[in-house]
Amino acid sequence: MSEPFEPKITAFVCTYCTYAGADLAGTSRLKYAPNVRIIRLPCTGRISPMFILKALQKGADGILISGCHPGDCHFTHGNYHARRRWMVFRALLSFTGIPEERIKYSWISAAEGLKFADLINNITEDIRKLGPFDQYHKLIEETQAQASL
Amino acid sequence: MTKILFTDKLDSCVERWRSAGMTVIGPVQRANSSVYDAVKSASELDLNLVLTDRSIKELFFPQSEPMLRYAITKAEINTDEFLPPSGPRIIFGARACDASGLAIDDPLFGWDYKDEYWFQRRNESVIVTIACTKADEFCMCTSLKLSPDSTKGSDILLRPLENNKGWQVEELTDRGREAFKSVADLLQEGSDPAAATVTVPEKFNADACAEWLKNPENFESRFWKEISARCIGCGSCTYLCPTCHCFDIQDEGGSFEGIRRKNWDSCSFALFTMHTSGHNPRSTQSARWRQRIMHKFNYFPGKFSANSCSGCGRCTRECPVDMGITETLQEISKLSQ
Amino acid sequence: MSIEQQYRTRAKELLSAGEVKMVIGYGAGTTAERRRPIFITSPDETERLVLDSACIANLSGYLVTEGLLSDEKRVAVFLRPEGIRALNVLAAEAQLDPLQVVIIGFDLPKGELKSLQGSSVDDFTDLLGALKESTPDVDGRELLEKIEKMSPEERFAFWQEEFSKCIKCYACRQACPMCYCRRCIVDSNQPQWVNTSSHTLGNFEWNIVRAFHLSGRCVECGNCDRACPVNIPLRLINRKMAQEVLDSFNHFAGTSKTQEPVLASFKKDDSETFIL
Amino acid sequence: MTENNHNAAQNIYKPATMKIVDRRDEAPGVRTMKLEFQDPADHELFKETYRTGMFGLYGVYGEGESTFCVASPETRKEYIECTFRESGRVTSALARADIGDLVTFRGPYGNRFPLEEFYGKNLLFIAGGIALPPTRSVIWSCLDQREKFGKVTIVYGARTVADLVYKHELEEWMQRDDVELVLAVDPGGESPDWKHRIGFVPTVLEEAAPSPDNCVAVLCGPPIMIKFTLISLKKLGFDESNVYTTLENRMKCGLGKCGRCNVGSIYVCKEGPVFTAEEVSRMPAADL
Repeated sequence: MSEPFEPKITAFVCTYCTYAGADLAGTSRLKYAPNVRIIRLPCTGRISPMFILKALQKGADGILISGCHPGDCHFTHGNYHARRRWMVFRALLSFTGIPEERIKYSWISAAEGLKFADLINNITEDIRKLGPFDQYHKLIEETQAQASL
Repeated sequence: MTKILFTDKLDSCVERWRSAGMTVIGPVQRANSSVYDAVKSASELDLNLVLTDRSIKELFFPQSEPMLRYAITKAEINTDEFLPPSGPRIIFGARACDASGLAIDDPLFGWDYKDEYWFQRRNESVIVTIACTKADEFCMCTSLKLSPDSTKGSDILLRPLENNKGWQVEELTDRGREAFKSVADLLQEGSDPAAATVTVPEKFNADACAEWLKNPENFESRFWKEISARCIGCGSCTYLCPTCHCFDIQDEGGSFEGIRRKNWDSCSFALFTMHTSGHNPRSTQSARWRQRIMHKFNYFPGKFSANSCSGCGRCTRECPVDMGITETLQEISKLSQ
Repeated sequence: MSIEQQYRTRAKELLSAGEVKMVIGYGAGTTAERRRPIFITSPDETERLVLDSACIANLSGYLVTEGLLSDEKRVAVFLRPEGIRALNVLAAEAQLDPLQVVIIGFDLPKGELKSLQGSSVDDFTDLLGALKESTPDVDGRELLEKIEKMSPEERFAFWQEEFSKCIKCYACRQACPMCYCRRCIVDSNQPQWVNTSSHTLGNFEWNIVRAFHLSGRCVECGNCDRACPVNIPLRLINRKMAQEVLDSFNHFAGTSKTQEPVLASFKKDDSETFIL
Repeated sequence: MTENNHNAAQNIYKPATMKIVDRRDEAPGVRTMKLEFQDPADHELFKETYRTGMFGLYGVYGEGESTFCVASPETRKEYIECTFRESGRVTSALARADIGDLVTFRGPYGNRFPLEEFYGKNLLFIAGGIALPPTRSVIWSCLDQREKFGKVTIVYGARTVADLVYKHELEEWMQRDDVELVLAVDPGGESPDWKHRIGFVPTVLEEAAPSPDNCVAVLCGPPIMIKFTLISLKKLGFDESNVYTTLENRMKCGLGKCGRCNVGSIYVCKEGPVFTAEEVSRMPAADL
């Protein structure tokens, strides 16, 4: 029997809201799925599309991007800029065949520890249902293999 | 009487070669672009093309070749070497310019240090060239002292029959003879006349150009700026060229494990020669175009006694701004008069 | 007098009067069907200029050639509406001063040569505004619609096959007037975000990065698509993204020289239906 | 190696593994590392082939390879010393590596200084800044067989006192009475206790005025220094064919294949890096 599929999820979060929310989930002893690797950044405005591509390149099955609610950005409007960027990037990924369901976006404030825990659980389940991102993994495998001719 | 391979027997040949463990490769269409690629049957081959969009070199020198896999611990570095896929292969339907291109690059890859990625593939490939009965306005093999039926670099030369029903078979090398021995019973003796090869007009005088290029005074001629003013610095001419061989070595992966690869690189790129200090010996596009021409028609022949150009014309055919070797050498021919 | 002859005369006048130091236009190419960019600096050479339905390349990219406009002299350039849009984007992104550019405008509706009145970017504001409202005429619309209807897996497979052909010659980037970055992200190696190798994964990443960087900036001149030596239908991605930006933010790249770049601006009420 | 024996064929792109056994900070951003071969076969090959002047590609897996000289002399082949300035991706990674860490070396490649031709002659070494390492390789190769050469003069200058590399060896050369060492820093680069000369290398050289008679000069430095020092050497009466220098260009293979290091028709990786000033003067200046 092969091992059951455990999704690998990379989360890019802003330090002021979502990361603090994750902290709160932790200090509140809320249990959530261990499938997410969190990468903390100063602001959602700092989350470059490159990060998403890099996570996929390293074999992620799903990606979460999360930051402060609109109006709450520590840098006033970093998240507004980010929102536009995601809107466009999401459409581009979808058009090139990277399923929208694999890349999730959320606003989680420092007070929303519970929302964070729930979200992680839900996302993990969603990605688990989708299964491993085989199509992309196949491309990664190709890069590990001998030249074809 | 000559040996003839009739078109309707080609599929059986492909089958025979494949069942003998050979990879059969030939010109095919892939998503609106033509390349040399492996085929399972003769029906996949597109033998009516003047020339494939991409050259034959990638069968010997792929655009990205994994060379080493590394895994690092504090105590040791473990490396696995990738070798090129082994096993005999037959490339059916090459063009004379492409096959010559391979022979042109052999001395480069074997100069002192022997590049096994190239030579293993070279030693295991039989190249079956079909003489050209058509050409387009970009073809220029005759200007390079080659021709639509040059045998340079080929193991077998096929000459299309006048009636288009097959090819006369000329066995050129032992490797070619060996490969065709296995299909000997599928060939027939016949006297069908071969169609005339296409006439490719001579477009420039390569010798005169070489003389002009060798003159140190011309290195800083205004000509280089003028001829390359519209060059946008992409690498399509070099990447499609059957003889351009420049490459880069890149590590992909992380600090602990990954793969070292040999990737195509191009002298047209600004970063190609850029030093870490920021100094760039070839900092302008005109200097880079001059390098490309000088390399092909002055430096390379000086070292390996052959122009690094087989006249396929792909550089001009695919150039986004309608440049290419032909125009440059035509202009040099004029200057050298 | 033919449009071609009129424009030759105009180019000659501009050069003779010293109004411009150079005219960037089209000349005869290697074959009867081809045109090539030419750079005319002397009034005597203007007879070399060609203008007909084969003059489709967007020449605006040459305007950002290093040093060309640094002496504050003016340059005239043959541009179609797409080229004028590109000029606006370059101006909006502070890559050049549009007042240094004299536009010799023309269009090719249905392959028919037509002259455009005006010489400065502002003279074309109405024309570009109207263009925003019109339905673009896209080569390959059927294929685009077909791709949109595919499942994500099919779409992935489609682009995977296309991108597997890519040889990373960067002709798309070099031909693009919007790709003026001094150091492209693929050429940056500390850190190395995108694989430089030309395996399918590396090609996929490269094409996505480029398409994203062009979103909201691309004027759909088609230079990249025509430059691609292996015929990847890049225009389809650009069309898709242009439509997306238009639908989501009512943004049409290059309508004015002061237009705000769409991804460097925002509205507080931008749509966010996809955010959990 | 026979044509058809693939198993025995060497992968020419595979580097040797080296252990960092010592390192030393020379100047801000400049470091010297002492590397030891891990595989005796690699070491044997190095011992057989290495001659002063040759270079290598030093690498860190995951980052790549970078080309610079072997700074240790051909008279000491138990290890390789290299000195580099931390500037790009690879050199930054090398600078992060600690004693005991493993790095790679591919080489030695290129040509060499023709030491036999220097026998019995006076030697003049001129170096600027970070270019002392290639010169130092020749200097020690000669000092280790001192009796074969005539008078040895070393002129070394750097921008500031801090930028002088191999300070402990400069001290040693200073003490030796069979070596004349002229040290200089650029005006403004001196420290309060600086006892040596102040001035640019060409000026200092002209003041030192070494005789060109029966003398060979080895000149390494940044292009601008080389340009003006050559003028000074000419003034002093040196013939260009008696002045040796090294060229550096970006390289990827070091084997004459990757196509980027050429100056005109000369492949620096195979026909260089050591050239006489006369050979350099025949190269197209615009390609340097």
